[in-house]
Amino acid sequence: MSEHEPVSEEQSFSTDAEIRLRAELNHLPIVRSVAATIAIREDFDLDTVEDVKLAVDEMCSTLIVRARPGSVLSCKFQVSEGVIRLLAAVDSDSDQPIDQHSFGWRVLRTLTDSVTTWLSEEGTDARRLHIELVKADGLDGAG
Amino acid sequence: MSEHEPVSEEQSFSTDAEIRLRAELNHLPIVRSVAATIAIREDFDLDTVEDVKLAVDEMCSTLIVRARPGSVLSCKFQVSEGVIRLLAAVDSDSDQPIDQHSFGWRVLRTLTDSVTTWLSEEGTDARRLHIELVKADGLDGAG
Amino acid sequence: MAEAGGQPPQQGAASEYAVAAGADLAVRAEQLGPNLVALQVEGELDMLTSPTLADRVREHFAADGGALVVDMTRVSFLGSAGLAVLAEAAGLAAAHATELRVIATTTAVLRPLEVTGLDERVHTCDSMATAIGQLMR
Amino acid sequence: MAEAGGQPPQQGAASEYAVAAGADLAVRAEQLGPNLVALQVEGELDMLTSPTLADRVREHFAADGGALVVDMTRVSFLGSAGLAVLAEAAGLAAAHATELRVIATTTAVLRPLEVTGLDERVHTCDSMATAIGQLMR
Ligand SMILES: Nc1ncnc2c1ncn2[C@@H]1O[C@H](COP(=O)(O)OP(=O)(O)O)[C@@H](O)[C@H]1O
Ligand SMILES: Nc1ncnc2c1ncn2[C@@H]1O[C@H](COP(=O)(O)OP(=O)(O)O)[C@@H](O)[C@H]1O
Repeated sequence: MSEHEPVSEEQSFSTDAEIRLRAELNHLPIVRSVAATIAIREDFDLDTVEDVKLAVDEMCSTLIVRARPGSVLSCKFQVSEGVIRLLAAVDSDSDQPIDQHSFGWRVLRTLTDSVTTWLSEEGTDARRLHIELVKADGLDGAG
Repeated sequence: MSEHEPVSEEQSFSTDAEIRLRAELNHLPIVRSVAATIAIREDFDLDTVEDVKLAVDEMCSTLIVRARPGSVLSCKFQVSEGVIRLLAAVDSDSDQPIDQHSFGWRVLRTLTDSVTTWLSEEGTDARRLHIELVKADGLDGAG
Repeated sequence: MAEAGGQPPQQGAASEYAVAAGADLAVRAEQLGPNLVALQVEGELDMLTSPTLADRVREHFAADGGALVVDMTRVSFLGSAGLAVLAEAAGLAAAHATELRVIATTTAVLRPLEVTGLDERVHTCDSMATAIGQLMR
Repeated sequence: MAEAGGQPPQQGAASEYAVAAGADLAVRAEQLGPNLVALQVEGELDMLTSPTLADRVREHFAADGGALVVDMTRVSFLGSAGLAVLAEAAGLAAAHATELRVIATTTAVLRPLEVTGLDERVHTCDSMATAIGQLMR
């Protein structure tokens, strides 16, 4: 199963902010600071702000280590009424989906209200690996 | 003079990170936090980190108030060896360049090593307003 | 984005008469004496939020409120729009033959004042005690 | 990006034997007693930086260094890679029949420990004094 059904198509994701960076782990602090700023501006409580930072870090780390070298990580934020939706993607050389039994993925599921991953084919041997997650204020998700 | 010569063509700007957001003033804290994170990661001194935040805020404020309603602000960061280059742009309905005698622009010049603005025509009645600036660690610019 | 903001106002010895809060800026006025008011500013002063402070400053001088202390200790960002408010406040204080003090203790506030040279036009202090001491003399 | 990092090591009463610093993480070891070492961790523990701490933890137990205190007071981010290091440290301490304490005082550290339930497998303390008190008994 190299394809999963996305919760929402990328097209239907109405983006409030997008950050694009070379898919390298040393860029993680930048994505975390964007996520924290957005969560603070939404008046999320302190624990939830930390959860959003943790979730975006986990999501982007997971993608960066699977990214085609030199490719760009995109991370989009959509915010409304106490709910943050995040959609991130990288180009990938592999057709393996993400292992959903790893510790990292379990943490991601615990932190969020929903999390989904899928691979999309973008022409011959071009693939894009996606993660989408939803986090509402003051909820521990499945945790 | 509705056209200025850009310091570097947008094409030759090698982007390390880009943030894209709807051109609204309430997004300024997000751009400031990206800029601060990048400057801190470069080990810029405290005063220079503050200067970078001030400069990116001024640059983006200047563009947002001149943006076509609903358009997207792009702010690109390029970092190397103690120098941050920033290139930001919005779609604009006006063919008026930015007033370089305003207090805000004088502050921007004081904070940076160089700052340039120009308008580009992108087909019939589509215009893009750009600001590019350069800031090195530990320099007060012209100030 | 968010509507609410700021801390709940602290109950101090001085009388409080107003709280203005945006998502990112809260301004609280305290009457310190018959002709002495402090504005406690908390948050970020950028192009979006600075008009809130500008309104409070203009109200104060329009009502002939006397000397004004603007406490910037808990301001985490001060952009050119915020600097312009302080410059205007200095001008209004002079026009009303009274005094302005700005309490500035952090890089986030001191640096922009220094870079623009505004620290030469606006009288800064490093504590409320110093400011009050100077204004009650 | 940046090369240097961390604060210059502070000179404390305890002997220092190593400083490891990345752009975003500094780990400093202090010998607190014959069979008691503290690792002072400062910075962010994410997928890039956590291997630095993992190396120091493994070195400690490989050398039969005794009980270990990991002081996370100045850690500003703790992601799953950092949590995995703490889980591994707990396992290594048990395997060497010795003790592990993790000093956790901030939301940035307490929250991830709580959310993952790792606080049930890793013994946390709210101060170095408490940790030392327990380990020197
Ligand atoms: N519940 C847990 N809490 C904290 N750490 C854990 C937990 N489960 C596993 N780990 C740690 O995470 C690391 C990886 O665990 P594992 O479940 O194999 O995930 P992965 O497949 O991502 O490597 C191991 O070092 C393990 O000690
Ligand atoms: N050197 C300065 N330092 C601080 N504030 C200033 C300075 N010069 C002007 N201002 C303030 O900035 C505001 C706008 O000044 P101005 O030079 O007319 O710029 P603009 O064209 O951007 O409005 C005014 O309120 C003025 O008081």
